[in-house]
Amino acid sequence: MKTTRREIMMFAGGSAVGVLFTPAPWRLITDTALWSENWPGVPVPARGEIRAKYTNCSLCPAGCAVRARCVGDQPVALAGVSGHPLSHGALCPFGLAGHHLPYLPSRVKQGPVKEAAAAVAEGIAKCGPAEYVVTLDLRPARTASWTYRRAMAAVKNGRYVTPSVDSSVAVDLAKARTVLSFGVPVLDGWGTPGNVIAARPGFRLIQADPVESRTATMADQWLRIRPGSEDALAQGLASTVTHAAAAEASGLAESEIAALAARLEQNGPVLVLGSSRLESTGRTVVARRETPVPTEWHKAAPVSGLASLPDGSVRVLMVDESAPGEYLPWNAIQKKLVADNPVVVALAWSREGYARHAQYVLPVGVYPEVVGDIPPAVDSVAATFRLSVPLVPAPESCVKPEEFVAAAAGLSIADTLHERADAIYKTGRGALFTCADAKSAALKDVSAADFWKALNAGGCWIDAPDEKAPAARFSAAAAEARPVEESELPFVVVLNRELTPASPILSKVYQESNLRLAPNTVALHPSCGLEDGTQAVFETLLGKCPVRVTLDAGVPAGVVRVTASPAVLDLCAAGARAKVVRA
Amino acid sequence: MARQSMDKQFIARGVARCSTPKFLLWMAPWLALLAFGLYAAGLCLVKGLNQTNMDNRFAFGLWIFLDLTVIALGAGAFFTGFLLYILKLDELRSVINSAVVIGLVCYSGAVCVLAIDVGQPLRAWFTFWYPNVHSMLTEVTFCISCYLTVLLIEYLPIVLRNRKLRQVPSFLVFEFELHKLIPVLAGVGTFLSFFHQGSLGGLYGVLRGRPFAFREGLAVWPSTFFLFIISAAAVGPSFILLTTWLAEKISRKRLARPEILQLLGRISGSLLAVYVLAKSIDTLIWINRTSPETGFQAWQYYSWKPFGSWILVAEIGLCGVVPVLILLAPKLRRRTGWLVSGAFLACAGVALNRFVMTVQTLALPTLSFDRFLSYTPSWQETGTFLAVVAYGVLVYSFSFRYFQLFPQERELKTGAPQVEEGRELVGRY
Amino acid sequence: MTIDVDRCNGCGACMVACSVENNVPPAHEGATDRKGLTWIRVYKVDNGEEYPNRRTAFVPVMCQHCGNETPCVHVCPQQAVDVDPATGVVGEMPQRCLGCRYCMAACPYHARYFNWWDPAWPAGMEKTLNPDVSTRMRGVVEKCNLCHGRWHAAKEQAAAAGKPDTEPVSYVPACVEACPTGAIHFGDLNDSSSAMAKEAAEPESFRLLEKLNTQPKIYYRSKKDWVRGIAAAPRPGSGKENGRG
Amino acid sequence: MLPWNYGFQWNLGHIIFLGAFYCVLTAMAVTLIAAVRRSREDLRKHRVEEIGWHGDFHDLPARDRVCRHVLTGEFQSRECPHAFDCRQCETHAKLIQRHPLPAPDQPEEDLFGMAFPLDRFYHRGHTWAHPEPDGTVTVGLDELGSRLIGTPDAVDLPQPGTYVETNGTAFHVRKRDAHVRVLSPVDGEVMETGGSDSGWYLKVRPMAAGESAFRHLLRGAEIRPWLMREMERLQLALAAEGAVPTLADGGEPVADIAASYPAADWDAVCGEMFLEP
Repeated sequence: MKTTRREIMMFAGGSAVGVLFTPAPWRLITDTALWSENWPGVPVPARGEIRAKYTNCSLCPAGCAVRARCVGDQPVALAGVSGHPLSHGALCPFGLAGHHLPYLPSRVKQGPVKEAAAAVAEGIAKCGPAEYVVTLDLRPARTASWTYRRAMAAVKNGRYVTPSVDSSVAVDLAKARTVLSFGVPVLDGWGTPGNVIAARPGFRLIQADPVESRTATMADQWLRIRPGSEDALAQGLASTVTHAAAAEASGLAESEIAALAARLEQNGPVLVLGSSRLESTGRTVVARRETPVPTEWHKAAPVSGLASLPDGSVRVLMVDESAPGEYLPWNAIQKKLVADNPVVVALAWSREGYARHAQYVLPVGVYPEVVGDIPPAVDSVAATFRLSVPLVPAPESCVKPEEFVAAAAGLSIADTLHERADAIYKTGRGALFTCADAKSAALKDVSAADFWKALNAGGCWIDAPDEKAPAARFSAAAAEARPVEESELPFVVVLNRELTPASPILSKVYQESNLRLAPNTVALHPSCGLEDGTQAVFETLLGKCPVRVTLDAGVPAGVVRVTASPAVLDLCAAGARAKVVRA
Repeated sequence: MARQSMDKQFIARGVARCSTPKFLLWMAPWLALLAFGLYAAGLCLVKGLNQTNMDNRFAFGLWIFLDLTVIALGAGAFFTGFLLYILKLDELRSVINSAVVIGLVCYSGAVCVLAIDVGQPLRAWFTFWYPNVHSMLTEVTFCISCYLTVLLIEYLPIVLRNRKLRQVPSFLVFEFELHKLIPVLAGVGTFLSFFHQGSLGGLYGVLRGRPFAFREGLAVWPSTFFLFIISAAAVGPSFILLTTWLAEKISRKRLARPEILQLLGRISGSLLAVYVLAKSIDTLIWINRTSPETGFQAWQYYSWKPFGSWILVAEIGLCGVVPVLILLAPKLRRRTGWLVSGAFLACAGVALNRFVMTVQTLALPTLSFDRFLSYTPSWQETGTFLAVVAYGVLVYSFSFRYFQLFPQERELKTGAPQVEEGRELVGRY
Repeated sequence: MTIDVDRCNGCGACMVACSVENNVPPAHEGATDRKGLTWIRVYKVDNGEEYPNRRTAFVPVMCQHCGNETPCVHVCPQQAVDVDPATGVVGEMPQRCLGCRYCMAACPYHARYFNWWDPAWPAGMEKTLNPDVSTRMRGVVEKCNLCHGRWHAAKEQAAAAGKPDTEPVSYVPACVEACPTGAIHFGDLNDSSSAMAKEAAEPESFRLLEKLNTQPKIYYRSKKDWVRGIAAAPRPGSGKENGRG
Repeated sequence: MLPWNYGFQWNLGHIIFLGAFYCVLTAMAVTLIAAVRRSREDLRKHRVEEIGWHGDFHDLPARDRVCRHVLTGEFQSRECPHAFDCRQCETHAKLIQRHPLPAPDQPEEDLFGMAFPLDRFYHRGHTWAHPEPDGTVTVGLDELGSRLIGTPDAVDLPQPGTYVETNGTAFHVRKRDAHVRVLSPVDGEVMETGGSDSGWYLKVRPMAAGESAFRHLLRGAEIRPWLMREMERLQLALAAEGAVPTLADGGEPVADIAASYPAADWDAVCGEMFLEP
């Protein structure tokens, strides 16, 4: 039988209509919905048992207590531990996203461990009489720091160097009635944020700041001084120079300074905070007791500053960057290195620090991968001991800095943290705070084992208040700013402390809103002649780096506010002069 | 040669059309433009809307503005149909085909751009599946898609009337029967158009969060709903007038009687008059009541440069009152130059109105710490828009060449006015 | 919810915590403050004066959960936005969203954000996603839903504890939990005995663009007059931007 | 959208909105379906030719649609309401009752040197029908028609046995670029086919016999005014094609007009004269 075209068409049409009465097409419609509802490439969060873990944030010296919400063993969210005696449940934006750090694109993952060890060994071997083997520790007073000191004591010409020499001075915010801060970000990451916030109602904050920093915004009084005139103002207030001179230097009115001086007289105790000084009237700055250490550790190298080393004398340099701390500009370090191939080993998890300069970059674990203790913050009067407990395992390739240094020095170390915990326990002083139940118990009432267990569950030992702690004052040499011709470098640098590198999610405050000043970004007064968002080059006598320009009426003309990322700190210190030119 | 004669068989008898190569030459640049635009649009579809310069504050950009404008101009299709088939204004028969094609071009173009403008085009049908009947956009989506179908059906007879296709018996009879039923579709189309032109206005009138656009109104419809209907109906004929004039200029032929064009002008003018009046009243109410009630002083909208109050003057005065005067003055209307410029001003005015409604609304700050934003479309956006223009020109040129867009064209070929001729012949015997 | 502007020091903890809680991806390198995804965004606002009269404050702005003729709900063509009658929270269904962005045009608080890019996390970081919140795809609008995930979890707990479904559950959104200064409070406005209702009623409480009569459920509080002034319409423009958005 | 979809409620808004929507859909669907069904009906009833002619007739310029009684001056102006099929036209019936055509005085009209034998009936599409004694009807192109075509390049005649209908296509002729369908003057079955040389094209057995079968055709005294008018139209057509009209003075059209206007769009001219727009 032959089928005509007509028949075929009719069949096709008929079947088309017929199909409409089957579930198939409607099923397909809903399916297209499903496809478009789960767009390809969109990750699906892993499910699992939800539990809470506790640790202490080691990203900055504050060491806030952290409650981690974990799916299985993977932390998915961090929060403060409410009722904590030190951090009072607060956590800063960087701490809140700390669990992202292990996945940073800029992370160091592999490193020539054996070669580095060999090179160090060789360096130590041929280390001349006037040459030194140096360990640079950015976060002193840790147990690891003790290991370094012991190691450096063990090797010939060993030196232990830290950025800030004296870490035993603490400020007592609770006692202060007036706080005069010279550009210190009191309300913006200084000390222990939770503690500062808790103490805030108790004191009047006077912020002497060249720019409208977040602290200046929230201060009771903001003195917009000329950048670099902190010392002048301080001396003016201390009447070591005349008010007129101070006014002249700082750009404030003479009467203003007089009034301020008077106010400081009346509203004591006064706490004076400066990048290079801590002063006080009354006992708001005290010498803190050292967190106990095993007696056998006392055979350790002294803590010295970089200045104490003669130029061209460092044969071997090992830098521990695992715990972020104060960054020393590379040019300062470079001066100290010997001319003929020095050995520089950076133990770092990020490529952004000394890794840029070292010959050997060895990967180390990052918070919250590694265990380590956190020394007491500057605003903690009592000695403390708390551990940053690993929440996720560190990659196989990572080395433990203290073990590397100890091995290099031929020092055999056991579980140093546990040893120190025992040493603390022996003193029987102070109390133990446990996070899970947010309770404190006298150390006497807990067993050594429980103490150790509690510490490994994010617990915190706090020393008993030390009644006869002597009032102290701390003063370091102010960073000397070179005099430079205004014309060539028009801007004065004001540094903005941000924790770098930080989680990519910080783009919310850096990139997707200009709430904070992002790394590699400079803030200038709208009158600077550059447009918001232009790509520019930030240039000082020491070099240049690319930056993005953002305009901020809170920054006075003639000042450039720049975030203190290692790249920037290599170029300038606060008060240095710089210029910003369109790229 | 063979191809050309083949091509010739598709061209209506007795109308002169340029040679095939010349025609292709004319189409080529537009095809190129179309290709470029499609590439741009493809980028937006594949890589996503990050290709555009729109952002969270400027959620709508060039595309929405042009969609609104294009659809307003395309309103000629429904309105002419309405006048011809419902009000039996028979003179318009000589431009209806052209009007339908323009309508089709405008609407299909707009719909395509909308499909690119949404973030998830695959879900376009959600609007039909889970409609929120309170949303003006739902109304727009439903009406536009329906009306586009109507236009396609109306376009069918024009195609089937082609000389060659007509030789296929089934086409012939289908065209004949369908043409008899067109008035029904014209009715439906009118209904749909009235509504979606309105809801396009409603889109903005209901934005209580945007005091610059927010208007009070009747029942569920803000005043912009009605303003958009009137303005669309007003410029529709003007746009047909413009395109016809352009086609005449480009093809160097007389396509429709001058009386027809003048008639279009008159219709346009009188509706525009109504619109300008309504618009002025609405604006006054808005300045003095609606806006202050929401805490916004109307004058402050115009304190953000470059959107000074000149924009209001231009919209109502220059592009409103002036064309009304031109189009309603018989003397001026009879002069092609005036007629055309009047029509052009009218179109420009409505375009400006749509611009203000879309772009200025979004540019103005609402929160006290907002910034006043500016926005320049990316080349991908512009390209996509150009694609629509090119597409329009192509479809129109094609239809003009092969289909009878202007039935009068053949009679007008001999300069003599035909009917009178017939009369005097009669007289002779 | 009430936000004490005087306490906010603009640290941005709420923004970070919000993104972590709700699986909001980090910015694409092309993103700016106009193409970002910040369900809660802290604006720095000033009183427009120069030093020494210059005053600055930080104002966190998230979806204001309008209670009256919620602008976005009425415009959405496909019911992807709705108000939960029980909680009064304005919810968003990204899976339903077509990406027409009409709701963004409708929102006077710019609290709605569009996914201009495919969401992307650095390799491995997707392990840290919150299992209670599904991620969104490119081309849809999203916004604050007062941590619907947490609300849902609280609901389930309540159900497990055998509480009736009608009973309101108590939970805290991520931003409230994260705020180190405790500037953000969260509670039940309808329960007139609650601290929340009391705070909202105080004279120092205000709502943004109150005259629009959208009846937001987010109350701001400040003792400073100039701060309370930001609730009003913009200052007449001199063309230059006022405040850094 | 549908009662079982998300968010559907039986409230006024939904009912009005969706009601309107579904009405619109139905209206469109019904229109389309109706059109399709009716056209299938037409195809079945073989109304193609008729519809085609109707279409053509309506596309003709107004001046070409005038009633035959306008030609004879009985009306000032009147448009033929029956598409040149006077058999169903009462007006025509009345008119020819009132004053029948005068009997022709000579056997054939000679107009512009063209012979129009008066024993034939003429169709306005320039064909004639001649009833033969054997009851068949011969159909051919009239003088003007054949001169327009001259010697055709091709003639496409229907097969014997096929049916032709009044105002339907009788046959196709091609001359130069002109493709013309020639309208049939009568209904009937094709018996034989001739050609341009044989003087006639078709021999048809008519459906209906007698005078009424030819009522719609021109005859006798009508021919002259009609032809005068045709010449006018021819002039206009030629003028429209930019050819210089040479007949203004009533000069005779040559045997092959096409040949003398090589430049003219002959397709347009023939379309005009053979009533095919």
